[in-house]
Amino acid sequence: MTALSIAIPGGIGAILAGLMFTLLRGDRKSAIDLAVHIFLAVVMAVFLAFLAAKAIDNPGGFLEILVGGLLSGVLYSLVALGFVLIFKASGVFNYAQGAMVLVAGLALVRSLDFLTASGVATVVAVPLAILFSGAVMALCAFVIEKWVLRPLLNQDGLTLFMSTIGATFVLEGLAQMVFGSEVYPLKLFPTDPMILLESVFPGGILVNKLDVWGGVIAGVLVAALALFFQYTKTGRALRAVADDHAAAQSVGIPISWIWFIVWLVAGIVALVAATVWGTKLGIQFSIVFLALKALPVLIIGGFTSVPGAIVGGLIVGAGEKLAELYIGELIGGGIEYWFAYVLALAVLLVRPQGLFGEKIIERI
Amino acid sequence: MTAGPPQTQPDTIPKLLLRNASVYATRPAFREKHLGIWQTWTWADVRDEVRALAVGLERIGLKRGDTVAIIGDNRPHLYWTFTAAQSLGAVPVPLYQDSVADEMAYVLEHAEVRFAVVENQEQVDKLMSIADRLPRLEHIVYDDPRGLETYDRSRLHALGEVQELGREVLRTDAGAADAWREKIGEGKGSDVSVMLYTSGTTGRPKGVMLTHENVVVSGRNANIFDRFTPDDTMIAYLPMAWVGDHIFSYGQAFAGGLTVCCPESPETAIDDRREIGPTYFFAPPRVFETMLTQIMVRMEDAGPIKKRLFDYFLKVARRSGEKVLDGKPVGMTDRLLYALGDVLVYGPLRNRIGFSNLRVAYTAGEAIGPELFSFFRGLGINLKQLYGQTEASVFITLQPDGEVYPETVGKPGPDVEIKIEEGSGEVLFKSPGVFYKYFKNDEATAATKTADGWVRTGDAGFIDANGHLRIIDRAKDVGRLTNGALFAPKYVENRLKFYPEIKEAVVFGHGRDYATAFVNIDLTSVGSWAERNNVIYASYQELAGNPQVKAMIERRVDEMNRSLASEPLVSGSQVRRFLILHKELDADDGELTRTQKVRRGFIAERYESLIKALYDGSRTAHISVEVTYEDGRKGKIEGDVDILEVKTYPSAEVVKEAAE
Amino acid sequence: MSVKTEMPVAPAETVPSLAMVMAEAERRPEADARQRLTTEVLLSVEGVSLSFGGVKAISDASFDIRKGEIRAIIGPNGAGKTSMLNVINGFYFPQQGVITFKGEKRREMRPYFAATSGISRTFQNVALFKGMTTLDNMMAGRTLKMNKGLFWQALRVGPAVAEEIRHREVVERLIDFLEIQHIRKVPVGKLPYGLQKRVELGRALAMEPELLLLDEPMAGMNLEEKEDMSRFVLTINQSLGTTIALIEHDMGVVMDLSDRVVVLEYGRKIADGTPDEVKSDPKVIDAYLGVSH
Amino acid sequence: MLYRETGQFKSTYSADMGIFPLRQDRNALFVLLAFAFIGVPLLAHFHVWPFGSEYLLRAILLPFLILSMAAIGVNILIGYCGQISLGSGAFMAIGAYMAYKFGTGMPEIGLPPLPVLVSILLGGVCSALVGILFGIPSLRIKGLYLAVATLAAQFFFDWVFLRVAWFTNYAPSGSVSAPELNVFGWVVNEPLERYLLCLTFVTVFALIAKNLVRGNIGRQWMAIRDMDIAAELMGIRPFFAKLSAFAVSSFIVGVAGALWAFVYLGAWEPLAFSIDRSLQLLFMVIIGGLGSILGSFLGAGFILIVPIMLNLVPSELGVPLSTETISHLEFIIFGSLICFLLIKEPHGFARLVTLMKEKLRLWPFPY
Repeated sequence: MTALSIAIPGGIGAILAGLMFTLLRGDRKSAIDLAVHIFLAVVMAVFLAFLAAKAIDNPGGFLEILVGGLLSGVLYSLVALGFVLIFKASGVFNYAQGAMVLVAGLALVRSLDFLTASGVATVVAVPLAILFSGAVMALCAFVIEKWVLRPLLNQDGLTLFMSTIGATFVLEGLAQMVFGSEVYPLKLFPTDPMILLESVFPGGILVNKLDVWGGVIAGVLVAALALFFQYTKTGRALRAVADDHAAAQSVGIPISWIWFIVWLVAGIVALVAATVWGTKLGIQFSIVFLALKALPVLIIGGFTSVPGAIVGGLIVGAGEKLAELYIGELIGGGIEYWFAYVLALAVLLVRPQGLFGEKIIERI
Repeated sequence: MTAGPPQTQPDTIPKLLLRNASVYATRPAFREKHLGIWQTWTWADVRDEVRALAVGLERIGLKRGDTVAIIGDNRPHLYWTFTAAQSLGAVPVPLYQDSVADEMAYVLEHAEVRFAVVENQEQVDKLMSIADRLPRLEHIVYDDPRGLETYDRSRLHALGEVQELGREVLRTDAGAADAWREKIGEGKGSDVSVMLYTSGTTGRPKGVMLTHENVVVSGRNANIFDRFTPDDTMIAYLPMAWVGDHIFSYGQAFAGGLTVCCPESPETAIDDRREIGPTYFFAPPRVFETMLTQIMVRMEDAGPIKKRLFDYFLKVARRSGEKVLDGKPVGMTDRLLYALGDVLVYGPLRNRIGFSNLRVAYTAGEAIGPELFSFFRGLGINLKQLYGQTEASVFITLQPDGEVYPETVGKPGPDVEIKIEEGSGEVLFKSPGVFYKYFKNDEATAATKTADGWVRTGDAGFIDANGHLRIIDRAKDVGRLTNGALFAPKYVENRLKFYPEIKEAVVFGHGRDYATAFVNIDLTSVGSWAERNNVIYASYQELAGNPQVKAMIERRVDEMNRSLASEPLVSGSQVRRFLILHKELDADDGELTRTQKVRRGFIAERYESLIKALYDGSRTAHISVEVTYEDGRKGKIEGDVDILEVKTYPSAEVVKEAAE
Repeated sequence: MSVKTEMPVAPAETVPSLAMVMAEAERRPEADARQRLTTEVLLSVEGVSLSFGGVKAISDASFDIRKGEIRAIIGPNGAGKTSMLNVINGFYFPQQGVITFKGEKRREMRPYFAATSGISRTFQNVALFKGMTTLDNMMAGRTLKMNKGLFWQALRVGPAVAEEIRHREVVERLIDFLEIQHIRKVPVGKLPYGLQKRVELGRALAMEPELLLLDEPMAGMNLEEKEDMSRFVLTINQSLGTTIALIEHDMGVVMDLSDRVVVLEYGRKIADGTPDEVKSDPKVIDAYLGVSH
Repeated sequence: MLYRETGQFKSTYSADMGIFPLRQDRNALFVLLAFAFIGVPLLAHFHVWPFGSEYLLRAILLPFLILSMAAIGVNILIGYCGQISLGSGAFMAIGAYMAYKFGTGMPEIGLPPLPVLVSILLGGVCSALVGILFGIPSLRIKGLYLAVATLAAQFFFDWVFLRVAWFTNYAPSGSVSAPELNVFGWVVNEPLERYLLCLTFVTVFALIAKNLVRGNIGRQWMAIRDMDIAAELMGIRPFFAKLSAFAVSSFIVGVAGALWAFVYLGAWEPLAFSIDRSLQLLFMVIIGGLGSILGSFLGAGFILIVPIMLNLVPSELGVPLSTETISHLEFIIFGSLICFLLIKEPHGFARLVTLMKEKLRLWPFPY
C-alpha cells in the first residue's frame, strides 16, 4: 500500500510534468521562459501527484472536499461571469465587481430587515427586497456608465481599470454609510448539511445544502444568461458590441445603453452571489475580498471566455479547498487566502491568454 | 565727448580686436545657440579664430584690396570673416541672405567679388546658379557643410578647413602670427573697411564704402552716448548686410567689447532672445508692431480677471509709465500703482518678451506709431528712436534718455551736425560716419555729398522747438494734389499702418485730384478677430474680401481722415477712395524691398489697372498678377477687388463736430 | 567646426559617436557619391513566408539589400510590406525562410539582435514615446551606446554625466541636421504629424544604424514636408553612408530616391529592379491598376 | 508671474540638464529644504504653533515623509515604467520584516544583529530581490494581467508574515517591535529625531529617484511605458528595463516599509501592510501624478490630509462625525477623486502644479 501510494502518484506526476511542459511551451523560447516553464511544470506535477496520493489514500474524504470545493467554485464562476460580460462588452477590467456584491448584499439584507421589522410577511418581503436591491444595482450601473465609463470612452484599459478601483471605493463607502457596516446575517436558503452517495463511500459525502443551492442557482443563472444573449435583441446587440465596438456603433447600436445593460446584468449576478454568500457568511465587508477572487479565476479561464469563467471558477474553488486541507496542514493554514492568485500567476507565466482565451497577436 | 587720449584708440576693427583680446581676454565676445546650448567665445578665443581664418584665407589667395562677399544668417563665424578679411586689407561685402540669385548677381559682379564666404548649401546653390555670370568669383567658403559633400570641390572650401589650414600654417611657421599682426598694423583708419549695398527704393543698389574710422568712431560714439560697457549684451538677428547690424553688432561690439549673441535659428529667435536677455536691442518698428499685436492677440484669450487686470494696469502705464521711466515727478498713488503694475504686469511682460534686462532699445527706419512707442515705454522699456542712414554709418540723430518725444527722431548724435535746406526742406548732415563714396558711382557720390562736406539725406523735415528733428517724408515723395494741397504719402501710409488691422498701405495722389490707397490687412490681427467671431476663411484673399473686414477697414480710414483734418498741413491728403488688396505685398514679388519698405513705383506699375479704377469711379476692379511662392515656384492670383469710398472732412467741420 | 564651451567636457572615450562620423564626413568631403553604390549584399531574405493563423502575409519572398543603396519596397495595400520590415527587424518570426544580415544566416531575427547589429527603423503609424520630449526620444535611441551602470546614474556624477553629455552632443547634431531645434524640449505627443515623423527619423538615426528601415516616411505629409524628408533621406544615405530600405506609396518619391525597387503583391514578390525597369513591368502595372479602381 | 527667465541661459549641457533649470525653482527648493531641515526643528524647539506639538511631527509629518518615499517607489514602477502594481504593501512588508530579521539577527545562519541602518537598507535589498522575482511575469504579460500577478504577491506575503513564525522571531502574538534606532551612535527616539531621520532618507531617495528617471534608465522605463514594442526594436531590453524598474521600485518601497515599521510604528502586525496599504499607495500616485516625483509627495500629502480634515473640520463646525462615517467619507472622497482625476486630469496634482507653474511663467499671457 505504501509503495503503491508513492509509485502511482509519482508516475502520474512524471507523466503530467512532461505533458505540461510540452503543452505549455510558449513560442518565444528564451532561457528565462524555459526555466520558468520547467519550474512550474515540476511544481504542478508534484502538487497533482500529492493530491493523487491523498485521493488514493481516502477516496471518500477526497471526493467530499472536491465536491465542496467545486460547489463553492460555482460562486466564483458566477462573479467571474459578471466580469467577463463587462470585459467583453466594454473592455473594462472591473475591480468593482466585489464592491457590487457588497452593495447588492447590503441593500438586500437591510431592506429585508426593514420590511420584516415593519411586519411584512416574509413571502412578500423577500421579493420586495430583491426588487429593491435590483433597483439599487440598476442605479449603480446607470451612475457608473454615465459618470465614469462614458467620459473615459476610448481610454486605455489601465485607466479604465483604475477608474473601477475608484468606483469600488465610492461604492464601498456609500453602501456602508447608507446601509451600515456591521455583519448582517441573511437566511434565504437552508444551511443544514446533507449526505450524498452514501451507497458508494462509507459514510457518504457530507455537503452543505447551501452549496447545492448555490450550484443550482448558478446553473439556472448561466442558462438564463445564455438564453438572454442568444434570443433577445439586446443580447445579440451586446454580442455585436463585444466583437467590435466601432462596427457595432456604426450600425446604430447604442453603446451607452448596451453598457448600462451589461453593468446591470453584472449587478444582478452580483446580487445572486450575495444571496448565497450572505447566507453562508452573513453580509459583511470581507465579502469584497471573496468576490475579488473572480480576478484570478478569469486569468485562469481567459478574459473573454464564458466557459473559461465557469471552468476557472471550478478549478479555483476545488483547488483552494484541496490545497487548504492537504497542503495547509503541512505549511500552516490560510492557503485559501492566496492560492487562487498564485495559481493565476503560474497560468499567466505559461499561458497569458488563459486556458480558454484567444491568443493575442501584437501589431505595430 | 571722446574719452581718453587719441593715440590709445585703435583706428581699425582688427586693431580693436587685438585690444579687446588683451583687455577683455576672458570676457565673452560672441555667443551662439548651437547644438542646444550657448556656445561661448571670449575675445581671446575670437582673436585666435579670426587669426586662423585670416591666415587660412590668405593661404588660399585672399589679398589686400580684394572684396569678399559674406552671405548668411547672423553667425559668429561670418562676423569673424569680416575681421579676418579686414585684417588682410580686403573689403567685406555683406549681402542680404534672402535675396534671390538674380539680385545677388548684380552686387557680386559690381563689387568685383573674388571670394564668397557663405553660410550653407542654400547660399552655395544660389552662387553656383549664377557662377557663369561671375568670372571674377574664384572661391566659395561655406560654414555649414551639410548637404555639400557631393559638390565639386575645386572652388569650394569648408570654413573649418580654411581655419584648419590657417592653424597648420601658424603651427609650422613661427613668423605667421607676427606677420598677421604686422598686416593689421599696416591698416589705417582711412582704409575702406566695408562695402554695404543699399537696397534703394529705386534703381540699382549702390555700394556704400565705409572706412574703418567711420565704423569705429560711430560705434565708439554710440557707446558713449548710451554708456555701453563690456557688460552689455545684444542679440544679432537683423541682416548682416544692413548697416544697422553692421554698426550695432559689429562696430559697437568691437569698439566697446560688448557681447554679441546669435540665435539658433529664425524659428527660435524669440526664445533665444528671452534666454539671453539682451541689454541692448534694436528693431525696426514693424518688429515692435508684431510684438504688440501678438501681446494683444494673446491677451484677448486671457481669462476675464487677468484681462481686466491687464487693461487696468495698461491704463496706469499709459498715464504714468513714461514719466516714471524718464524720472519725472509722478503722484504718490500712481507711483504705487505703477510699482504694483510692475510686479503684476509690466515685469512679467518684459520677461516674456525677453526685455527684463534691457537698458536701451532703439527703433528706426520708419516712423513708429506714437501709441506703439508709448506702449513699450510705458512698460518701462527704454525704447528710443534714432534717425540714420547707411551713408552716415547709421547715426544722424538719436533721442537722449529723458528727452523722448514720439513724433521726433531726436537730437544730433555726438560729433554730428545737421541743417535743413531752404526751400526743399531736405535734411543735410555732417558726421564722423560720413561715407567715403559710392563704389564705382562717382556721379551718385557727387549728387549726395556736397562740395563743402554735407550729405543729403533725401528726407524732408524740420527742427522743432526742442531742437529735435522731425521727418515728414522722402523729399522727392512729397507731392501736390491738383488743387495744390501738400500730399505726403508716407505720412498718410504710416498713419494707416498704426492701426493694428492694417499691415501695409500705399497711398497715391501726386498730381491727382484726391488721395487714394491700397491697403493690406494684418493677417494676425484680423485673423484673430475672425477666429473670435467665427468668421471662416481659407486664405488671405478670402479674409480680405469679407464684408465685415471691409467695413472695419473703412471705419479705420474714416477715423484717420478725421484726425488728418485737424492737421492743416496735411489735411488735403485725406483718402477718398481705397481698396483692400487681394494679396499681401511681398518682397519675393518685388513689391517690397528686402528691408520691407514698399516700392511705390513698382507697385504703381504692377497694379496700374487698380489705380485707374480708383480714379475712374468704378465700384470694382479686376486684377490678375503673377506671384512667387516661398519655394520659388510661380503662380497667379486673380480676383475682383471692391473699391470703397470714404468721407473726407474739411478741417473746420471737424472742429465744429468736436465742439458739439 | 570648432566649438568651444565654457566648461570643457570629458573627451570622448571609445564610443565612435555619430558626432565623429559626421565630423569625419566634414573632413572628407571629397567622398564621391558615385562610389556609395556597391554590389556587396548587406541583407538578404530568401524564401520567407509568414502567416497569422492561416492568413498568409508573406509567401516565399526573396530579395536583397545592397550596402549603401536606397532600396524601395512598394506594392498595393496589404501586400505585406510592413510585415516584411517586421520580419527583417525581428518583430515577426517567419515560418519559413532564411535572413542573412552581414553574412550571417539566421532563421529569424530577434528585435534586440537586430538593434545591436545595426538595424533601426521608423513606423507606419509613428511609434514615438509620447510622454517624452523630442530630446528624450532621441536620447532613448542612444541606449545601446550607453553603458554606465545604475549606480552612477543614481548618483549622476562622473562617468554617467560625462556619458550623458557625450551622447547629448551627438543627438544635438542630429537635431540640428533635422532642423527641429525649436521642438527640442516639447513632448512629442503635442507635435503635429509631420514633425513627429521627423523626430522618429531622428530617433532611428540616433542608433547609428547600418540599415535604416523607413515605413512610409512621407505618409500624410504635404509637399514641402515631403521635399524636406526626401532631402534628409538622401543626405543620410550619402553623407553617412547608411543603407536605407523604405516603403512608400508616393511613386514620384520612390522613383526619385531609390536605387532599386522590389514590388510585392499579396505577399509575393512580382518585380525587382531599377525604378525604370519596375515602372515598365507589365505585372507591376497590372497590380496597381487592379487595385486602384 | 514670479518667474523671470530672461537672461537665464545655459552654456553647458550639465547646466541644461539640471533638475531645476530655472533659478527661481532652485531657490524655492533651497528654501523648502532649509525650512524642513532647519526651520522645522527650530520652530519645534521653541514650541511655535503648530510645530511645537508632537502630534504634527508624529502623526502627520512622519507618515507623510515615509509614505511619500514609498509613493516615489511605486511611481517609478507604475508612473515611469507603466507596470501596474497592486502589491506595494507586500514589498513594504518584506522591507519591514527583513529589516527586523537583520536587525535582530538570524542565529540559524550565525548572523548577529546588524546595525539598524544597515538592516533597513538590507530590508530594501530583500524587497528588491523579491520584486525582481515577481517582476518576471511582466516580461510576458501586460497591464491588467500584471495587476493580478502583483495581487498574488500581496496576498501571498500577507499570509507568509502571518503564518511563518520565523519572520516574527516566533512571537506568539505575531506582533513584533523594532530594535533600538541607533544610527551611528545617535539614538533616534524623540519625534523630532525620527522626523529628521526620515527627512534625510526621503531627501536622498528622492534625489536618487530623480536622477534615475532623468537618466538613461529612466528613458528606458518611459520608452517601455509609452511604446514597448518600438522600445524593443530600438535595442531597449524589456528584460532589463522592466526588472530594473521592479528592483528600484521595490527597493525604495522596501526601505520605506522598514522605516514605516521601525520609525513610525515601532511595533507592528502584518495588517499594517495589507492590500489597503497597496491601494493607498496606488491612489497616492494616481492623485499625485503618474510619472512625477513631485506628484508622489503631493499625493501622499493629500491622502494623509483628507482624513485629518474630515476629523477636524466638521467638529470645528460643530457637527462631529463618527470615526466610521469619517472612514466611509474618506472612501467616497478618494474614490470619486480618483475617477474625477482619471477623467479630467490623468496626470494628477503634479500636472496641476506644472500647469500652474506654466501659467506663472507665461503670465500675463494665457499661452
